[in-house]
Amino acid sequence: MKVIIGSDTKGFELKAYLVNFLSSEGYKVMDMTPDPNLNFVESARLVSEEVLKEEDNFGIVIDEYGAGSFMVANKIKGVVCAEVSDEHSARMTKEHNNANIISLGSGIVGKTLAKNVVMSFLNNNYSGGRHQIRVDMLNRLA
Amino acid sequence: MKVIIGSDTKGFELKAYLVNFLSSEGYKVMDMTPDPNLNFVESARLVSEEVLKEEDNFGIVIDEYGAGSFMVANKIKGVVCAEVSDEHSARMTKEHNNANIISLGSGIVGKTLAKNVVMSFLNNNYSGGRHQIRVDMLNRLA
Amino acid sequence: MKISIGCDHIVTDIKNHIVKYLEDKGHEVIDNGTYDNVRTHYPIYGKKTAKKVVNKEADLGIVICGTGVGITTSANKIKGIRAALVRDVSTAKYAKEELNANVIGIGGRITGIGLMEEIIDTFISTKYKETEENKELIKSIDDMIEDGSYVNDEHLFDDLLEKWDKGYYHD
Amino acid sequence: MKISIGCDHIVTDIKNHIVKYLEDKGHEVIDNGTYDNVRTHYPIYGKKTAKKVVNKEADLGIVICGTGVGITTSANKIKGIRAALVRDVSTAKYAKEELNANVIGIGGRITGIGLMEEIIDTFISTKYKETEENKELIKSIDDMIEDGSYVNDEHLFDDLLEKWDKGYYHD
Repeated sequence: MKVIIGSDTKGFELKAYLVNFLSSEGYKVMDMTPDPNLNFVESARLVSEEVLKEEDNFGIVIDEYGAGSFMVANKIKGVVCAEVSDEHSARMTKEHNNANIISLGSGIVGKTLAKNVVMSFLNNNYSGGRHQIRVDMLNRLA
Repeated sequence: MKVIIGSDTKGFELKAYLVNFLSSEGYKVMDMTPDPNLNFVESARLVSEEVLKEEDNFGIVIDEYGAGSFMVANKIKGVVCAEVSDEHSARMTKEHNNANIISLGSGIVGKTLAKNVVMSFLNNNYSGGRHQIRVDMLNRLA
Repeated sequence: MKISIGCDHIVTDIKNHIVKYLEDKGHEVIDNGTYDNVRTHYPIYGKKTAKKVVNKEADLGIVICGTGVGITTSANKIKGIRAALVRDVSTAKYAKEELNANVIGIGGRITGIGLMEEIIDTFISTKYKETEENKELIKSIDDMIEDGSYVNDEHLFDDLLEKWDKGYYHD
Repeated sequence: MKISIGCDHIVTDIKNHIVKYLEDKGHEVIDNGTYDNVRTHYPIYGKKTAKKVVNKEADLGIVICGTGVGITTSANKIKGIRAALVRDVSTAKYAKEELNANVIGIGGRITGIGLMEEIIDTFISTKYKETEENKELIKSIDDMIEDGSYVNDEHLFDDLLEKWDKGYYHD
């Protein structure tokens, strides 16, 4: 499993913090936006396309509010992107929606909360079962 | 009306950001913790005591989670401190609780949200009326 | 304003509260269901709610499920929809002002009613402020889906629902 | 565990949900009211809930009002109470682990039920990790109130309630 991460200009600092944190936790992290001058359309696309290359990849897209990256990532077939700012949503969306990307707003969540939201996502698993019909429906769209 | 602000070490960066933002908006800001090495007991006390000097003062106390500062400030008679991370709470606590201090967690709220929470507080007014009996009760405590 | 709204069976009561809240404020609400607590599937209601918005039967859409993720994702996967999933007022304001978002998503088990009402009020009252830069970003988002005709396919999920009825999906 | 809980009249239904949630998990719950939706005053219930905790009749307290601010502030103004008002799981964990918080406050109109349950679960299951540093911080907090005997004064608010009944407080 790889963590694929990217941000626009405003999300750059939070991205650097998470890259550092996740690497120190032993995760294999791929930073798709070493260039700090991208907009969120560019950064969210780069992350989404890389995430879709392997089934157990997990993506993080960051901009000031998380809203633009969410819109972009979720236009791509196969992506289920969760815009989250709390640990409970992070866990539930992994369990129920099989989300493969989360979107964070660097102006909305502080670093401690961002870190814990990401860990809440990574430490839980998709439940499958009845939830799979909804994911199959999502994959019919976009 | 003065904004009295202070933080412990971990909240120092967010405090600096808010001092700068509020000053640029024309508010009279008093930074009670130019020393970055205080703990939240020290910083929240300094802010609370200064806030109580004039009735229309408004305080902001910051540490990583906001929880420690909240506990400290609310031990002081006359302080109603609101630990908030959303704009609706900021508005409602000004209108209903006549809160005179808000507590922010620098690790929990991003800068954009922190700024908007503070403005939501500053832009609203206490409603008085039936709410005053509850504030009178709070002032019987501590 | 004309508001299209949808939810899943986990948060029907909350959706009903919001419908009444909006009607009391004078808005016209199209309630796309679900209407009870019988187990169903959020993409059905996300798609229905979004369809009214892209077909101009409604000005804006509101979608609610447990976390908001599933139903807001389904709405955003409709061509022409720019959906924001929020837990704060600031993001709702930004999404409308800068990205001309036309659907707002909220987690009914995440966000309380008071905060939800202020998020929705702000989303409705905020106006899009067009700039060259954000116009281009919006166009980029809208262009990502080439053929969006599936929004009008009423049978898009039929085979999946048939599999569901046959017990293919089980915990 | 033994949990003392209190709320104001705005969020009685939510308090009732949490009481059932906790009892289903095997906890013993002392419900300090309020018990209906008749207008009342949050400090009454914050004080009652806190009293059970400082008098060791309960291990922990939970207080809920609209934003959580009023009732959590009233609980924290009781000597021996360290109350945390949260909208996220991380702060609930920190407050217990580092500050040995004994009351958790939540805004019933701010935070949804699912997130609220996870906040409460985390608060209950997290253990205080004593260090020299946090022991000293906790002592500093506890020492701030010198005479906390008013917690046992059942008539502390009587004159204010009399003024209320006489219509002194009106919108």
